[in-house]
Amino acid sequence: MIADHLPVLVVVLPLVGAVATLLAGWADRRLCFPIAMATTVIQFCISLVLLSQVMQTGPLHYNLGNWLPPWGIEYVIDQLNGFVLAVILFLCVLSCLYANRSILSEIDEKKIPAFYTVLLLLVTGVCGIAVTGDLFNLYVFLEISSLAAYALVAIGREKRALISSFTYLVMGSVSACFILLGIGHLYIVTGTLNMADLARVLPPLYGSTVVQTAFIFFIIGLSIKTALFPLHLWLPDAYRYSPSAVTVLLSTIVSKIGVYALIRILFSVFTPSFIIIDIPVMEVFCWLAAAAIIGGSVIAIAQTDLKRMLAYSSVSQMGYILLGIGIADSIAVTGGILHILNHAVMKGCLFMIAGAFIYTSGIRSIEDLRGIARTMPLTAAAFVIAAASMIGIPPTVGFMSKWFIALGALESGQWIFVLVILASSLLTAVYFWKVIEYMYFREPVPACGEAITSARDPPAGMLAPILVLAAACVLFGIFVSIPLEIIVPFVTGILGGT
Amino acid sequence: MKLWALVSVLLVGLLLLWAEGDIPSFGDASAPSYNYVADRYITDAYNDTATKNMVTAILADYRGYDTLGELTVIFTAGVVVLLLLRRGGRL
Amino acid sequence: MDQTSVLPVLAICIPAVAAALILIFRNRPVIRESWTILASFATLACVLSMLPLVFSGTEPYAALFPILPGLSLSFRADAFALIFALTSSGLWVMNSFYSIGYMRAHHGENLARYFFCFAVAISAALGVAFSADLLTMFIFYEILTLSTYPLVVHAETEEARMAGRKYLAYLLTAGIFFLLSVLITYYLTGGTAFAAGGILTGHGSALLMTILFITFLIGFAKAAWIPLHSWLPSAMVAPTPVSALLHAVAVVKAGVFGIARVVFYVFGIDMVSALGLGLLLACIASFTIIVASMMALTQDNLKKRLAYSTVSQLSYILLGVALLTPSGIIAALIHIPFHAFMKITLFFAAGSIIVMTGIENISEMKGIGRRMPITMLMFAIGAIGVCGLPPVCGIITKWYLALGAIEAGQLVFLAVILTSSILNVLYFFPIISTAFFEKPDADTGIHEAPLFMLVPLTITGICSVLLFLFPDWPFLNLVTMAESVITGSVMP
Amino acid sequence: MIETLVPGLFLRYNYYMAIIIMLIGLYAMIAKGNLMKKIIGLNIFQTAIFLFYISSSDIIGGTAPILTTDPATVYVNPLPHVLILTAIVVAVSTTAVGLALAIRIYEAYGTIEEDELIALEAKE
Amino acid sequence: MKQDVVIRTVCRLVVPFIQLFALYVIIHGASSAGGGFQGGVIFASAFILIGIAFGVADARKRISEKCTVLFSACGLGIYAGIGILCIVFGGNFLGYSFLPLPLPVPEIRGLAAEAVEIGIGITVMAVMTSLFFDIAVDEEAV
Repeated sequence: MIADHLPVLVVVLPLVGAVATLLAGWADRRLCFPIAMATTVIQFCISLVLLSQVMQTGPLHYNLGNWLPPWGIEYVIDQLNGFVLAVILFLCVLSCLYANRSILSEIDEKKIPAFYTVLLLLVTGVCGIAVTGDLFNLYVFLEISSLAAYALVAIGREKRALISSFTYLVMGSVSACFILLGIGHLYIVTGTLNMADLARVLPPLYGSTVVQTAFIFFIIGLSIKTALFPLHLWLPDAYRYSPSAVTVLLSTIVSKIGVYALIRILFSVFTPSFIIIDIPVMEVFCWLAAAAIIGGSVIAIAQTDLKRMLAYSSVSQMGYILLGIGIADSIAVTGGILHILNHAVMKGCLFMIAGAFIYTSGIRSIEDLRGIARTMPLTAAAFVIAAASMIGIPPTVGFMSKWFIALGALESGQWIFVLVILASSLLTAVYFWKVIEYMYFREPVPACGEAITSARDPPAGMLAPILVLAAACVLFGIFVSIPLEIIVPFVTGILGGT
Repeated sequence: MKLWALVSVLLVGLLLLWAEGDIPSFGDASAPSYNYVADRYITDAYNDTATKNMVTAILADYRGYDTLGELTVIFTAGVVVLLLLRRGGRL
Repeated sequence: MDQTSVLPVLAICIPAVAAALILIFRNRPVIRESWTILASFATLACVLSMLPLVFSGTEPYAALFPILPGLSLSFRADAFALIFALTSSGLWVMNSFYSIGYMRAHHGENLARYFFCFAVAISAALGVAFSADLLTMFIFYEILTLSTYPLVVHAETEEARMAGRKYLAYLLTAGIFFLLSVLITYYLTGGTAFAAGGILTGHGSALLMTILFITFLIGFAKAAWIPLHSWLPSAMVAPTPVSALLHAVAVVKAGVFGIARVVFYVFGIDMVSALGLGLLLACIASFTIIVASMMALTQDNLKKRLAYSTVSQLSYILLGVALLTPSGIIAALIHIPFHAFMKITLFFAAGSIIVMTGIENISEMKGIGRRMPITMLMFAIGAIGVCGLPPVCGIITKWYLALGAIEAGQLVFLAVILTSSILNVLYFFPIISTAFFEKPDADTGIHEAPLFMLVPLTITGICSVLLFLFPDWPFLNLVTMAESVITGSVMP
Repeated sequence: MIETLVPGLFLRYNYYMAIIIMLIGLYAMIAKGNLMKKIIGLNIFQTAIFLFYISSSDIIGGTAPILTTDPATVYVNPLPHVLILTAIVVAVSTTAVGLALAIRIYEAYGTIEEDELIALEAKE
Repeated sequence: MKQDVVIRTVCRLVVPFIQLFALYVIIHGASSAGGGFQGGVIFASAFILIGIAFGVADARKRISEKCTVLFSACGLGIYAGIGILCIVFGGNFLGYSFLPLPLPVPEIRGLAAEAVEIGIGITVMAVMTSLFFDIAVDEEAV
């Protein structure tokens, strides 16, 4: 019986968990972490079950309140949802585990219950976005996740975090408003909010300026959410000043769900024929993504702060995903979707490591990391693996998505993007190698000597997620056919054969 | 900053104006939004839910899940403001 | 004939496993180093065990799981691969002993990292050798780049770091071009598996093929052709065993091996000659041979001089490949092991001198031959070999190369070979004469290096001579087998 | 475009009003340096969108969507009302969080002017 | 302003009526304009009025911090609980018609909607109150 209701339970569970955490935190703060952890773990299991169901029987539909789709709200889970949901919840479990230790040093102890509550609310929002088949419902859950994200950025002790959070809030709200406008325009000309229904009703209206405007609003709105190049200004500060565990969540979960929403709207609400033929926006979109790939990397090279460098690197890497999607060739889209997993794994690992450095030695600056590999060997080794993956050294995951996106660009005859992707690998190598060189091949500077020599690998609770993700960087690279088996049917479904 | 604001505002404005040409006119009863999903709500809401107020019927029943989400939003806001501003007391 | 076999994978895995074990026992030097030695012997045994199979006409083949749709991680131990694999695994045994001796004498630090990276690099070199398709080769090629970087920067001095950066800048950029070439190949043909006679025939215009050929050449910057050579002399800041094995054998040979693979097994002789690309490659190679030899003349630092010599010698191989004639191919392939033996001897000798005296410059080596007679004797053997004089194996290469040039009707290249031989003599003989015939400035109590270093050095020196006397087994046999497959006189 | 705009001006004046308000809000959000004014701009923007939705639901001669006894009654479209009820709550929540942040920023820095904040940050 | 007797007296008089009206709006949401949100906000405005007239500290005595948190969780709990209850009785999430009540289906739905509205009202009231109290700077505290 329960099995039929998993699509909704995966969203309601963290909601209930959030309330429970809040109330439990009243009694005893130590109860919060187990509740949050248990919630995410159960969710992750649910997502795996859902994924296997989808793979066996095709898309799952769930009518909330037993109302049929265009009238009620519908949950739809297909391969893309299932995949994204599983990826996100995998990272949630690890981030939650990581947060247990790392957050203690970064926020006031009495804020811990609220932290876990907001974390679970974030998960609620994100999962809601992932499974919904209704546009307005997507907006509502987008707001839940956004509000939670603003709060998590501001939760730390640094006062600069408040400004970052405010900027994030303003940008996020503009983005939400644009999405709301997009939904409004679509609703006015079609009368429905259900995604599948819209996809059915829209084709005769493709010439309408309203539909095209709606499309542009969706693109702009979600581009802000995913920090596409000229709209990325909120991102570096938000990543830099939030507590480490939060940075991990932002970079792996919040940004990925934005991309998911974009894919969903591009390919499931509007059809590929619309985005490729009827409206030349995608051309611009691809160029912006290419600018993000190069620009993000170039700015990252100039950074002295590790977390900020990783943040700019995120801008660049999100560019890969968006480029893959923007090219709208089946192979490139496969690569783009694959990069959702890959980037989540790599960047999650890297931000966790950056957090571990701060936790054990208090060092944030790249230059001060000299010689830290000697005292934190495992962490440093994980960094090397994740960095190699970011650069795209085979057989890590980063290589695989680059391969697909570049191949897709090649196949659609867009040589310039192939060169962009390859050139960016080099730029990525420049800024990651700088860090590796400092970590391994230099003596500590006197000012930080004490901090470096007394540093140790972080406690198991933090180290375990780092190592799991580092291992995932390699394993998913070698066994890339596992995620591909999920992605390819989806891409084939919307774009035709591969 | 001001210049950028003006440029982006003008761009958005132009986009919106461009779109409004194809929008059904104000108060048009033949608009698609009125005749598809909403139509069913208007005709069946009372039979389905025994609620005279269609807005309530949709809010709490047809699209009740949205409302749950909305409640979660406001709950989130409550917790967040609590988290950000409460200085002394326990949560 | 293919025969599914685990041997090629095993040969790659043994060093990799050893690397892991080295990491686990990182704090116990004796156990750690015995793993290295054990693994080097095991790898050699594994490679040797494939020899009879290959000679009997079966090629051990292994395809692991698919990494990408239609692309498996696949390995094939054909005669061509075994030439390179045998060279690197055989010399690894020598180098393991030498490394231990060198590092002990040098009081090196971070030895666990050193031996770990060494093992990984060997594993990657074997991977490059055995890979049966471009993608697999690319994967191991990149691993080779990364794993040798820590070895270059081992000293952790500013100079070493600069060299390391240069090393990465060149090789990673090259890797990008390699990747681009692999992508284009895959896009054009839908696969990347090597096949004698080429896979690209009929897939694209002449212009595209020319561009692809050039991107491949840039991709194999490990072959150190001019102007993509300058990473190699810089990398000489690495400990000498690293220079010896990696920068004279594994890494650079991976580059030329890759070029040979691509020319013969991706483009195919017919296409390369039809498009005139052989001539292009031959010109690059000739230019490199002459210019690098001249550069070597100007170096006073012994290791740098050897490095430029390596650059020049690698282009012998490229020249042989570019001639596209049977004798040229034989010359190219046979030079892979021969040059390796000679050059490793030279580097071992140079390393011994550095360890025992601290001298790196040739001008300071007056009379050193009297203090370290065996070392310098072996050095002389290596030098004679590189110059192409009997009784060392280098002359065999030159002979075939000259034959190839004549076969191809390109007498210009014959002139190049002769000029280069003269240049070789010019830059090697001063060293020997300085070492043996000049009087030392003062009696500094220098003596021979410890046995751990001296024995490997002697063995490789003697091997260089033996290979002249008995070139057939196994190398020349393998080479002729590979040559007949490539030219198509025997179907595989 | 002109031909469609001029009659459109009368047929769709509701939308044009909403757009003007929207643009005012958006401009305030981007151009104003005071964090409070940014929040106010956000509110104006959001309210204009609500106006946009709500006015789209209107039907000439329609009455509030509450069932009356008269079967001939024309009701306006209830769905945008529901959506906007939700959106209002979202807007309120966003505003509350924004205000809370602004208060915290004021406590931490003593100002809510963006340029002053930037100057303060640069000093540190 | 706190000392102003007129304001305090009027406030004391008006607050019960405001609260009563709020309850009316919540309950009558089904048949006339109104509903949980509107009612909840009106209810909260009563507390806000007290806060303005008597000071935040005083208002806190009427509805404590603990209360607001508990109420907001409680309202959400009612809503989600009803949804889950529907699953327990074999429907989909929020499928009210499956609730085992001895009434015709539309009536059950209407009743459940009413219950849900009450949940909404409680949460909105609690959160709005707490938002105001948190954001308002307490004069005495400063």
